Amino acid sequence: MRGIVKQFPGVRALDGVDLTVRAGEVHCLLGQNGAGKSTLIKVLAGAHDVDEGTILWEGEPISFADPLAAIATGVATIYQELDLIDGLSVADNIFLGHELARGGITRDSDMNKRARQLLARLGHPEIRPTREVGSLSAAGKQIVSMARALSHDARVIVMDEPSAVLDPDEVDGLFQVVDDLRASGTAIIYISHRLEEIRRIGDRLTVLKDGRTVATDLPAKETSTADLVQLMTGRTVSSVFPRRTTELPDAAPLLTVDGISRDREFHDVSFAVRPGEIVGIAGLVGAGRSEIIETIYGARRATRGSVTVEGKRLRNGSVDAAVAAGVGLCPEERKSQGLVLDDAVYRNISLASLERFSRYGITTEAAERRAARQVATSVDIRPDAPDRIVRTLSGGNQQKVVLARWLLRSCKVLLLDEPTRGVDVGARAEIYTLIRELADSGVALVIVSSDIDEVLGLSDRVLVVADGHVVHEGPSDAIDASGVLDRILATHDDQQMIQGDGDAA
Amino acid sequence: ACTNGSDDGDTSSAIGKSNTDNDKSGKKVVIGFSAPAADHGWMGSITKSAVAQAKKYDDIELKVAEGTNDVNLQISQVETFINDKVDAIVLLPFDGAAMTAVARKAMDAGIVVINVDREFDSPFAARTTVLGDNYGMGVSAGTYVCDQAKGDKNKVVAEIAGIDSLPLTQDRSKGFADALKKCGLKVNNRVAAEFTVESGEKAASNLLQAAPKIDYLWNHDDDQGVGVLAAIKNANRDEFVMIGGAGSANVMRDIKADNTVLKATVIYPSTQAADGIKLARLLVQGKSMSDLAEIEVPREVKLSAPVVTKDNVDTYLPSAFES
Amino acid sequence: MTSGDQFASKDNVITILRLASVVGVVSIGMTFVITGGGIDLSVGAILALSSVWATTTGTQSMADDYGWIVMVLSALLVGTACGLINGIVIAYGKVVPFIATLAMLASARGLAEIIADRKTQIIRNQGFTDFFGAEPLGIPVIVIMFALVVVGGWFLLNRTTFGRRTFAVGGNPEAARLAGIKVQRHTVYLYALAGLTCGIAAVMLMSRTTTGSSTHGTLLELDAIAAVVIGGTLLSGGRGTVVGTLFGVLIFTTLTNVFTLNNLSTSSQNVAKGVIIVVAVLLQQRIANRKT
Amino acid sequence: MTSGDQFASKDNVITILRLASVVGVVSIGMTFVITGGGIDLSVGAILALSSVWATTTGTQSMADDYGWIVMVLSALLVGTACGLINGIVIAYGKVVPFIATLAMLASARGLAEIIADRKTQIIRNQGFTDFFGAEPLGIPVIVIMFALVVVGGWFLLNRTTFGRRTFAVGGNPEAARLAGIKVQRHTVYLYALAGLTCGIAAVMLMSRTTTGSSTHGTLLELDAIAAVVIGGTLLSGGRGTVVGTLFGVLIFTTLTNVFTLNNLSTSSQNVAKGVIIVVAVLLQQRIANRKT
Ligand SMILES: Nc1ncnc2c1ncn2[C@@H]1O[C@H](COP(=O)(O)OP(=O)(O)OP(=O)(O)O)[C@@H](O)[C@H]1O
Ligand SMILES: Nc1ncnc2c1ncn2[C@@H]1O[C@H](COP(=O)(O)OP(=O)(O)OP(=O)(O)O)[C@@H](O)[C@H]1O
Ligand SMILES: [Mg+2]
Ligand SMILES: [Mg+2]
Repeated sequence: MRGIVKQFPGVRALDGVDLTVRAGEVHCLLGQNGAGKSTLIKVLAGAHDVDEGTILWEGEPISFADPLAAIATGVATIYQELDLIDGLSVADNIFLGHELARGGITRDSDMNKRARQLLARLGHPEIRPTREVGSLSAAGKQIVSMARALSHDARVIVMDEPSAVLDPDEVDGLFQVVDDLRASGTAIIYISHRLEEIRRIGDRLTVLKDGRTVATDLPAKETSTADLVQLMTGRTVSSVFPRRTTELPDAAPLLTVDGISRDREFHDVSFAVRPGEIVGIAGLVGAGRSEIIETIYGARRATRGSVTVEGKRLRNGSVDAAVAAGVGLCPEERKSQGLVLDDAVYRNISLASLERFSRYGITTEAAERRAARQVATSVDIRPDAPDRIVRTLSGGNQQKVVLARWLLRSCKVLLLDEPTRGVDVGARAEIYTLIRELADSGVALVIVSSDIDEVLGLSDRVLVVADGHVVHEGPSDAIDASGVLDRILATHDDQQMIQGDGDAA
Repeated sequence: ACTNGSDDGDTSSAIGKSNTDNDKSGKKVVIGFSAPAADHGWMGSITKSAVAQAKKYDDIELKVAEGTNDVNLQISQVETFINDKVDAIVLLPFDGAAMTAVARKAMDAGIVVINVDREFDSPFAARTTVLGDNYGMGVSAGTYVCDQAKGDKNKVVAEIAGIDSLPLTQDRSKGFADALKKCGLKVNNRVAAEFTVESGEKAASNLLQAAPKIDYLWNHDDDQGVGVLAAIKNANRDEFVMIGGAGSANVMRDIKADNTVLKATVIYPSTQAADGIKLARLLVQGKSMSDLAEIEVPREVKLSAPVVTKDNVDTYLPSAFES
Repeated sequence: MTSGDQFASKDNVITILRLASVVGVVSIGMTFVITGGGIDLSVGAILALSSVWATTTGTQSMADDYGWIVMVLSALLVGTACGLINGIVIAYGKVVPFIATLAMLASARGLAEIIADRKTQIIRNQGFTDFFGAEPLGIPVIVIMFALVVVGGWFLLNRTTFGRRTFAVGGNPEAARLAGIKVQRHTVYLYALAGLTCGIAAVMLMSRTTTGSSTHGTLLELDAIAAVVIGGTLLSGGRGTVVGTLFGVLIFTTLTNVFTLNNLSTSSQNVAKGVIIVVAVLLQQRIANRKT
Repeated sequence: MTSGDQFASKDNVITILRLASVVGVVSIGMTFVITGGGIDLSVGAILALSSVWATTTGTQSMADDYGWIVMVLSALLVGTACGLINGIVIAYGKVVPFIATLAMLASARGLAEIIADRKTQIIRNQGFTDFFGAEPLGIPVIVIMFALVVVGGWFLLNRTTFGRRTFAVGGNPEAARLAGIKVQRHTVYLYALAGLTCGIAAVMLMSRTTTGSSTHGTLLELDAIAAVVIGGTLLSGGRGTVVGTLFGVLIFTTLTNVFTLNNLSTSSQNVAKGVIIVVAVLLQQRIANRKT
C-alpha cells in the first residue's frame, strides 16, 4: 500500500500511509487510539474507498471496489467491531456471503461440518455450529469471526485487535493458529495494543501516528518498548501501575456484597469494599465476572443474597436504586451497553449526570459542555471535539467515552468492567492514574479485567473467580499472574473430577 | 327525533305504513345482511333501519355481518351466509361489480339475493334490486341550481364530492354536470372529501380559498356537510347558496330554520336496506307486493331523489336520518 | 399554475396554517414517541375518542353548568389516559409499539363509535365555539395553540433533561438503563405525551368542525408519521427534530392546498404527491451531504 | 357463540382460507421485506394498480387473442415493476422505506384511479374466471396458490442463500456488506419480491371479485404488517418466520370470521379485536419466555 489517503468529513484519517506485507510474515500495526489503523485495514478490505494512493498486489496495482472484490482476491479481515449477525447461527455467520450451496439452495449439514472443523482448529470445539450467535459471549463471537476469516483460505488475513476480549489461554490458542498460517505462507496483519503479544508473534512492525507512517519494517522482537512508545505517542510513558501513596483508612465497608447468587451463572459471592479501596476480580472469560458486577449494580436480579451500600440494602434488580445510592457501572460492551452511538460525545459523557447540569429539569448546556470536555481531556479522547458523533470515533476512544461518563459522575462506588479494553498504552497509563486518584479521594472501586497483570497491579485486594465461584481472596501483592492461573486451573480439575464421578455413577 | 334508533325509531316509521295481510306472521325467514363499514351517518342509518325493520317481524331472523369496505372480506361474508344456508341475503355491496360473482353463487345455491344501492353487474346475481338514484341526485341538484340561476350563465358553481374513487360519486357528479349543461352552466371548482366531517371541513377550507366568489355550492353528502358548514363559517363566507345531499335531519332542521347558506338538500333514502329486508321476506314467503296488481315482486325498485327546500321540509323531516 | 398572489395571500397562509394545526400538534407528540424509539398508530383513534367523549350530552350539559373548560379538560384527560395505557402496555407489558398501538387504534375507535352511536355530536356550547373560533390580531386561536405546542415541544426536546433522556432511550435503551435512566417510566411518559397532544388536537378539530365524531382523525397516524419522518426524525429512534417535523407538516399541507387551488383531481394529486415526496427527500439528502 | 360444529365445518374452513389467501400472499412478501430490515406501505396500492392494469380493455382484448395468461402476466409484471421502483429508490436513492413506499402508495393508487377512470373494470374473459374459480378436489385454486406461496416462501427464506442474506441484510447491513454481500442489490430484490406477491394477490382478488379496481386492497398494508409482526417477525429486521406469518394471517382472518358468525356489532368487534391482539401477544411472550 502506497501513499494511502482517506478523508472523513472533518478528519484526515489517513494521510499518506505506506505499508508493505510479505507472504509468510506476521506484520504488526501499532499506533495510538485514532491513529488510523482500523481505517487503513478497512481500505485494504474494500470497505472504504480511498481518496488517494494505490494498493499493489504482487506488484500489480489493484483496486478493491467493495468487500467482495477484496475477499475474492484473497484478503480476509477480522474487524475490530464485531461484525456478526446476531440472528443467524454460528455456521451461517462463518459462511455468510460464500455459503456452501448448490443452485442457491444451502447445504446446511456441509456448512455445519466445516464450521465444526474450523472451530476445533481454533480450539473451541464446544461452540455448536447451530447456536445463534447473539447468545454467545464477546469472546465466543471473536472466535466465530476468526473462523470466518479462516474459512476463506485467504492469502492475507487482517486481525484488528483480536485479543482484546480473549483471556491468556485463548490468546495462546490464537497464536498457535497464527503460527500455522505463517508456516503455510499466509501473510498476517496483526493489530494490538498489547506490546507483549507483538513481541511473541510479530516479525516486523509498522507504527502509525495521526494517519501517517512514522516507522516501518522495524524488527518486532528487537525494538525496545521505550522506543515504540516514543514513536507512537511522541513522548515517554512510564507503564508502571501507580501505587497507593497513603495508608488505606480503616473505615467501615462502603459496599458489602453478601452471598449473592444467580442460577447457573455464579454462586455465593461475598466481599466488602472499604472507601478508597480497589478490589480486582480476576478470572478467565466466561467465569461470570461481568454477571457478578452487573448483579451488584441491579442490572440483573440476584436469586439470593444482598448488596449493601453504606449500610443501606439496595433493592434487588433495580439499577435506579443502585444509581441513587451512588453506584456507577462502566459496562463491558461499549457498543451495546455503553454508548448512544448517534449522539454527541459530550452528551454521552453527561448522560448519567444530567441532574447535575440542570435546574428544574432544564439543562444548562454550557456548564455541561465544560465539565464533559474536562473529563474528555483527562482521558485523552481524540479528536478533542465534544460535538462529534460517537460512532465516528475510533474503538479505543469510544471506550474512553464510556469511562469518562463515570468519571464525571461523582460516585461513591464505581464498578469497572474491562475499563481499558482497546485503549492504547499512553492513555492506559493515564487511566490508571485516574483510577488511583479516585480511590485516594475515597471512592470504593471494583475492577474486572481479562488482563491479569492489570488487575493485580491496580487493586489492593483481588478475588479470583472460576466457574462462578470465588476460589481465592487476598491482598494483590501476595499473588502473581501464574498464581492466579494455578488457582483457576485447580478448580477446573476439581470440576472435571466431579463431573467424571457423576458420569461414572 | 330518534336518538338511538334501536327498536322503534322514526327512521322506520316512514316505511311499512301499509297494513295488509303481508305483515301477518308467516314462515320463518333467515336473512343475512352485509353492508359497507358504517363510517358515516347515512351508512349507519342504512344498517340501523334494516335492523329495526327486521325486528318488526317475529318471523325474521337477521344475521348482520361486520360492515366492511374490503370487498374480499365482504365476499367471504356472503360465502359464510351460503355456508349457513340462509334463506335470503340483503346486500349493499362496497363495490357492486366486485360482489357480482359471489352473489350469483348465492343465487345458484337457491338463496334470494336482494341488491341494495350499488348495482350488480349481472341481472342473474340478484332477484330484486333496490336502488337509490345517484345520477338522479346529481340531476336534481343541478336542476335546482339552474332554476335558481334563472338563465344567468356567469354564475360560479362549486362542488364538493364524496369519496372520489367510488362509482356512486362519479354518477352523482355526472348527473350534476349534465343538468348544469342544459342551462349553460358548468362546475368551476370541484374538490373531493371522504364523507367525514373532518374531510368536509378540510376540503371546503381549501376550496373556499381557491374560489374567492361562489354562487352555488353542491355538497354530495350531509355528513361531510357539517364540516363544510363549519369551514364556511370559519371563512366568514355567505355570498352563495349551498345545496346538500342525502338528507340528514340536521340539514333539514337547518333548512327549516333558514339561517345558514344551506337552502336545500337532495334526498338519498337511507331506508333502502330496510326495503330490501321487507322484500326479502315477501319473496321467501312467496308473497307479492300488496299495493301492486302484479303477482310477483318487481325486479327493480328505483327510489326517487327529491329536492327538499324550506317549502316542503316538513314532509321529509320525520323520515330523515340522524347523522 | 395559480398566480402566486393568491397562494401567498394572507388569507391563504392562514388557511394553510389552520389546516396544518391539527396534524401538526399530533406530529409533535409523534416526534417524541419516534425519537424515543417507538411508534404510535393510535393517534387518530385517540383523537376521535377524545372528541366524542368531550361532546357527549353528559359532558356538554356539565359544560353548560361549569363552563366549556369541562369539555377541554375531558378531551385532554381522555387523550392522556389512552396514551398512558399505550405506554404501560409497551413499557411494562413489553408488547411491541406497533402492535400495542394498533390494538389501541381498533379499541379506541370502536369505543368512540359505541359512545357516539355513530352519530356526529354537534357542539352547542357557544362559549367554546367563540373562544376557539376567535382570531385575535387576525390569527386564529388554533394557530396560536399550534405555535405554542411547537415552541413547547422544541424546548422540551432540546433544552430539558426529559428531552435528553428521550434521545438516549431511543438511541440505545440498554445504555440508557445502565446509565441510571428509568427507561420504562420514561417510555410511559412519552406515550402519555403523545396522547395529550391528541387531546389538544381533538379540541382544535372540535372547534374547527363544531362537532365530535368517531370518524375524526381517520388515517391521521399516517400523515403524522410521514411528516415526522420527512422532517428528518429517524424511525429507528435516537434522532429527532421538532423544527423538521414542523416543516414536514407544512410541506404536506401546502402541497394539498396548492393542488386544490389548481383544481387538480384527487388522483393526479396523489400521483404528484408521491413523486414530489421522493424528489423532496432526495434533494434534502443532497443538500445535507453537501453541508458536511 | 356459534356452535363449534358450524365453525369447524369444511365449508367454513374453506371460506376462511379463501379470505386469508389475498392478505396471506402479500404478508409472505412483507415477511421478506421486514426481515430484510424494511417496510412496505404500498402493497395495497400496488395490488390495486396491478388489478387495474390487468383488466383494462386493452389487456382484456389481448387476452381474448392470446389467452388469459396475458392478464396474469401483466398483473405480475406491474406488481414486480412497482416493487423494483420501491427497491431502487430505497437502496440506491437511500430514501427511508417508510417514505419511499408511502410515496408509492399515493402514486400507484392515483395512477390506478386514472387508468380505471375510477370505474370498476369487469373481467369478461371466461377462461380466467373458470381457471381461478375452479375447485379441484374441493379446494379452491386460490387457496392452492396461497399454499404454494407459503411453501415457496418458507423454502426461500430458510433453505437458500437468498434467505440467509435476507437475515443478514436485515440484522446488520454493515456487517453484511463487509461479508461481501451486495446489500443494495439484495434490497432491490426484496422489494421486487414483495411487488411480485402483490401481483399474485391481485390475480387472486381479480378472480374472487371478477373485477379490477383502484379501490382493491385498501388498507391491506396494515393487515399484512400486523400479521407479520404478530407472527413474530421483528419490525427492526434480522429475524423473521414464514410460518409465524401464516399463523398471524390465520388468527386475524379467523377472528373476523368468528365475529361475522356471532352477530356482533362492528364497534364492539373493534374493541374486542384490540384487546384480543394485546392478550395474544402477551400470552405468546409468556410462552416464549417459559421455553428459554
Ligand atoms: N466513519 C467515520 N467518520 C468520520 N470519522 C471517522 C470514521 N471512522 C473513523 N474516523 C476517524 O478516523 C480516525 C482514525 O480512526 P481509526 O478507527 O482508524 O483508529 P484506530 O487506529 O483503529 O484506533 P483504535 O486503536 O482506537 O481502534 C479517528 O480520528 C476517527 O475518529
Ligand atoms: N447473552 C447471553 N446469553 C447466553 N449466555 C451468555 C450471554 N452472555 C454471557 N453468556 C454466558 O455466560 C457466561 C459468562 O460470560 P461472561 O463473558 O459475561 O463472563 P466474564 O467472566 O465476564 O468474562 P468477560 O470478562 O470476558 O466478559 C459464559 O458462559 C457466556 O457464554
Ligand atoms: Mg481501531
Ligand atoms: Mg465480562
